[in-house]
Amino acid sequence: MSDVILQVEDLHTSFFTRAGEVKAVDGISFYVNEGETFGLVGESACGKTVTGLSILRLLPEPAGRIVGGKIILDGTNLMELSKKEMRGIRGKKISMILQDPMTSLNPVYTVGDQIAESVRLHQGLPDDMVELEVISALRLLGIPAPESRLHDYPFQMSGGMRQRVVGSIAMSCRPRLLIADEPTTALDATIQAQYLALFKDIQKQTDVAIIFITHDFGVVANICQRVAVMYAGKIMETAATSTIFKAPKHPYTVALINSVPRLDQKDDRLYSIEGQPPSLLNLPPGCRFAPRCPDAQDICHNQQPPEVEVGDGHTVSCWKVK
Amino acid sequence: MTRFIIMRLLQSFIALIGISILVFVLVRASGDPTMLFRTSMSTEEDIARIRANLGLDKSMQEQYWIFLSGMFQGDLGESLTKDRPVTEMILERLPNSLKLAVSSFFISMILAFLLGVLGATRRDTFLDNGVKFLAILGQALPGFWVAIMAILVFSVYWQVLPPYGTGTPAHYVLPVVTMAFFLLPGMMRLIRSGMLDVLDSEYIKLARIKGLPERVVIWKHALRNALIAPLTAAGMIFAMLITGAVITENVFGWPGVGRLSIEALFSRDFPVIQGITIMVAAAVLLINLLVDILYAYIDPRIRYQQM
Amino acid sequence: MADILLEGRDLKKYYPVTKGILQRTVGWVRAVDGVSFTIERGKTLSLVGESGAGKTTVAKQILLLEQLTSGTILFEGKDVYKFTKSQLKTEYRPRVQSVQQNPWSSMNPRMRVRDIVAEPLVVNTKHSKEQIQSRVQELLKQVGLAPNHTDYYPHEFSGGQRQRIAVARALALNPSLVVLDEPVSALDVSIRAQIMNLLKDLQEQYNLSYLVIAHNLATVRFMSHSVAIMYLGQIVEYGEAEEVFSQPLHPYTRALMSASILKLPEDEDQKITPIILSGEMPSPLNPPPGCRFHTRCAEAIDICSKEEPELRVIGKHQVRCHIYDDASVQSALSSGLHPGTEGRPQQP
Amino acid sequence: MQNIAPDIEAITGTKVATGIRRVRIIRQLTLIIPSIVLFLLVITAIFADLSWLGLPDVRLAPYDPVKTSMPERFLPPFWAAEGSTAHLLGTDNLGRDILSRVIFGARVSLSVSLLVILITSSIGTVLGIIAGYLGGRTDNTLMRVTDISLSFPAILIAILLAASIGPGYWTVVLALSILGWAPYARLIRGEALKLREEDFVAQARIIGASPIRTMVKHIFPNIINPLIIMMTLSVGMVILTEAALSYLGAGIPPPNPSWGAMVNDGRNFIDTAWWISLFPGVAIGLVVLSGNFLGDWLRDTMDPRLRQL
Repeated sequence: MSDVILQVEDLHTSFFTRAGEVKAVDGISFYVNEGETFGLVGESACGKTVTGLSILRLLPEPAGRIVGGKIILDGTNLMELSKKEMRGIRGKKISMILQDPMTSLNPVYTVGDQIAESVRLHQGLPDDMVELEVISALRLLGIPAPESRLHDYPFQMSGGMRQRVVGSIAMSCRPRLLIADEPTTALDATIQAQYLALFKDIQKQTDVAIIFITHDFGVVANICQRVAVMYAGKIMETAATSTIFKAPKHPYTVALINSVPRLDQKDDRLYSIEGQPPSLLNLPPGCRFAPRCPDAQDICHNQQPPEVEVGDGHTVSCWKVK
Repeated sequence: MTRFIIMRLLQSFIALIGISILVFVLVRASGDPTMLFRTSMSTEEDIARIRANLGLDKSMQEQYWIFLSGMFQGDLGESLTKDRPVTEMILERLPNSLKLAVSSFFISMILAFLLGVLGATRRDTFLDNGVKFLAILGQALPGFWVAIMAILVFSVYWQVLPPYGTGTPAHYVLPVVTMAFFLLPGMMRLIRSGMLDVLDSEYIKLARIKGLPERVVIWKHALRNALIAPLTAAGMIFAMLITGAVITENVFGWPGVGRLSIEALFSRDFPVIQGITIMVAAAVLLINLLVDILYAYIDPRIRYQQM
Repeated sequence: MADILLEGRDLKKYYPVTKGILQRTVGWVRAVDGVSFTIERGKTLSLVGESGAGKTTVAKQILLLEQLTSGTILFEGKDVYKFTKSQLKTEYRPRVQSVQQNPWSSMNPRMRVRDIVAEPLVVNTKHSKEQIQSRVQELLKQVGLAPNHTDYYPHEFSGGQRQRIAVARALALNPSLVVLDEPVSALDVSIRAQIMNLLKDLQEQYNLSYLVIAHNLATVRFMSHSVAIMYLGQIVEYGEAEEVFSQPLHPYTRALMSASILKLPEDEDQKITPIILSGEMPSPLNPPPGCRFHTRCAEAIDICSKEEPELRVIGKHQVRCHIYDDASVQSALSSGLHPGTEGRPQQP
Repeated sequence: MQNIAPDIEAITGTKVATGIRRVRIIRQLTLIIPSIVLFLLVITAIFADLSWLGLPDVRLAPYDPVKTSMPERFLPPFWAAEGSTAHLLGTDNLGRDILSRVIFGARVSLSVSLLVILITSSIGTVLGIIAGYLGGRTDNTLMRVTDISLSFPAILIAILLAASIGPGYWTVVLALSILGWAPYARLIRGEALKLREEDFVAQARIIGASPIRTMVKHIFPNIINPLIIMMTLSVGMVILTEAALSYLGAGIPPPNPSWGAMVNDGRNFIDTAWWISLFPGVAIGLVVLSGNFLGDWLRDTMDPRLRQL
């Protein structure tokens, strides 16, 4: 077991709005090993994006706040750091890639300037060295002719190329942990395949740990070693990727995997989960999935199931699983 | 870039023609144009002179042609009461107006930037609400009334500042402050809303993700993008500037073009008003052109598309 | 011959690229460059491809939202461009409806569901208010919504429910063809399945023809009878869905399948290595000479960069690729991609 | 999905801004007080006197605003030394009761602003929708004209008109309307442009709805919010401009009571009779302030996106 880089313990993040407290993340725990890609998968508004932003403590002030739990990076609890110390971590120890390449880059500055900014900030190199560092970051992400491309403006590049620039910014200071929040959702299938392959070998070269946030099971299968399935602010199941696909225990995981149409076989009807996800304003008392779960008993409806370890690193929160 | 400028110049030229037609028609709208140019004491012989001056005996097109060609040679006609060319009168007063307008513009622009950006970055704090209240108040109280009250307080009670005229720097204080008070709210709102939109964007979040201190995120990343919104309103700011000038100059007896227009109104000196209107129209077109060029400079996307 | 509802013959749509203030045309984006296909009654044809392939542009031509640059659209054998205005209004537009991608923007937020679903009837028929409302109630029931939903506004529904309302609106005039532009790609996984099942049931019940625009191959396989793979404005492979997916011939189809298939790394059987395309999607303003895919194709041979390949019939496929030019056609057929066969985890 | 605020707002249906109690109370106040003030304005304007009912002497105002009485000149407000409760706010240089003139002034301000807003908003909305929806040449030319009108000071047009057709009520209305439609056209055009990209507008074309029906049934209902907000905000703007014109002598001519002209009456006596100018100014400020607060409140509740108004 390589050593653990990030340990999240019982994280609670809420949004205080006029309609009341939205418990976006309601007590989740997981860990990420060095050099490993850990998947956070779930449908929209399940709390996966909020988890990513909570780790970087970048929640929209003043409505969003972390109300509980610990986030331990290499032994230090990020919650105890001051704003200034936390800024030292952002971009240096932990960095993040956002979903939409079209809006992630500042339209009025050249690509080179935006990468150099991180390098100058965190590595304090003299100017001539900074340029070298920027070119090596662009080359790491496989951008052709970096010497000329760094003078381009973002709008002169395609979506795929821009997402590589965002990747270069993230990797420019060789972070320990990279949070990728649906980086390929806005890209076409073949460009996505390129991007995922690129990140697999960047991980081999730099041993960076990656938290990969996505709703696409194809991406999970392709790049993640371990996965946590989230639903309405809680983690339903965490396991190795092959276990999740081959032997899932939680009814929600099973239902999700079965409702994904498969390219390698012809189904005439897809399994579909009835009903709608719960509103985060008034969450059901018991298990969040109970109202839509085919095997729900009354205990499921009024008491939250504990997280049970059912195998090596395989945990499930469901009353059915002993 | 040059083709873009030539094209815009052409459009401005056409617009100027349009405005000159509007003014030309307005003069003749009230039936007997000499009525406008006659004062109560003018004799029959004066009226004949006015008719000749306006060339009313010639055909409509010819009159318009004389009017137009005169306009482009800078000859905006003769003043009735002062017997001097209108252009000369305007140019004589222009420096005073400019001194007042430019100084109050810069003061309010600087203040607007500071308060607008601070207001946007520290939302709903005491400062932000204070700034917002000042903006709303500023836009609500009538400029001329504020000016008079200022005279009441600073000149009548405390006798600290002179209420009228120009000359010593002390004369500048009240007019410039009133003008700034008039311009500040509008500009501040524009900059604040421009900033708020930019601050919601993804690249600002990415800037924070990089670990940049908030000051760099605001003043380097956000501000330049937020500059674009107020720029498009430069035209409106110019209109506010002139409105402010007309009012402030009248309240404080400041001998600028604004005061001239009101004096001309009372002395029924129509050519002067006509001249001022055309000059302002030309300035408006120039401002619009400059804004477009500056716009292209700040936002590279536009610069690349135009070529 | 199968009962063909709609046929596209050599459809072309070029968009002018203008420069500067004078709007001079400096070039053409050949978004759709010679596309032909047929849609059979009661069957689904899918147009698949990545952004820039021109699939949405084809849909716009069928829906007459834009004018074709050249080519003909035959509806039940009649050339649509020869229809008079009133013929269009009575014989074409009511029978060709569409469901769009984004459930949040495909409905007027200021209108109640009652008026949204009724609008096609209000515009095209002279039915009385009561007749229309009873039809609306019936339509809502068919798409699985409760009749009392009629008084609500769109923002009071989830994404999945809104897409059901859009389907009800599309069925209002009993259309023969429904153009589905990425019908489920904006929805969550579990909701997607509900809508796809609904669309299939409605197709069987009303013998509807579908033209589906999608980029997710797995969704396409579930929905379609025949499929056309598009790249940069041209069809590169066209045929029965089962044929194309079990034996993809065109290198781009294989790359697309390899990128979309849900495969665990350890299950990768050694025979087929995953195909990762290099380079980027070329700009449609000046597509590469010869075969448009040659710049990114691993199997490109010399002729590919010189001559544009013909769309050639092989078995039940049509494929536009030079490697099938000569006699080696048979051998090529057998080396197609055979995806893994492992099944799904058992239902609990 | 990336920006969480819309996500959260979609779930809870409320803005993610602070939910703190203090801010909520202030928000309520910015609705209640302005509404009361504007309501009072309408009442005083309508019932200033009942001449429109044929009863000129039945009036809310204590005195006839135009009747002069020299002996009662320069009376200060009642709380001052020589002030008397007969004239609560004192009298001006011609002995006219200031309170009555302020009440009648309300009638002028309200009627001018309503009239101008009706004219300018309808022209602006129609042109805005046509330009935004049809686009192309019509859009370019219209936007060029709008940009120029936006940057041309209305005050100059008023002076020009006052000189050519003489100052007066209708001159002011005309002067404010000639350019007043431009801000509406620009706002509505922006909104129509956005709506044109929405799928439901394409959907309307697919089912064969005519452009006119699409503009009326789909574009117009969706621009009502921004339109109402702008109209509320421009109440203050029009009153301010009318007052300025009347002050300069290019607006409502004496003797009929306009707040702007009243401030001008008191200008020369500012040192001795400050109350002549003070009270009309306060009236203008109060009414315009209420209009702006109401507009801001409407914008925050109806359409937060429109901050830049």
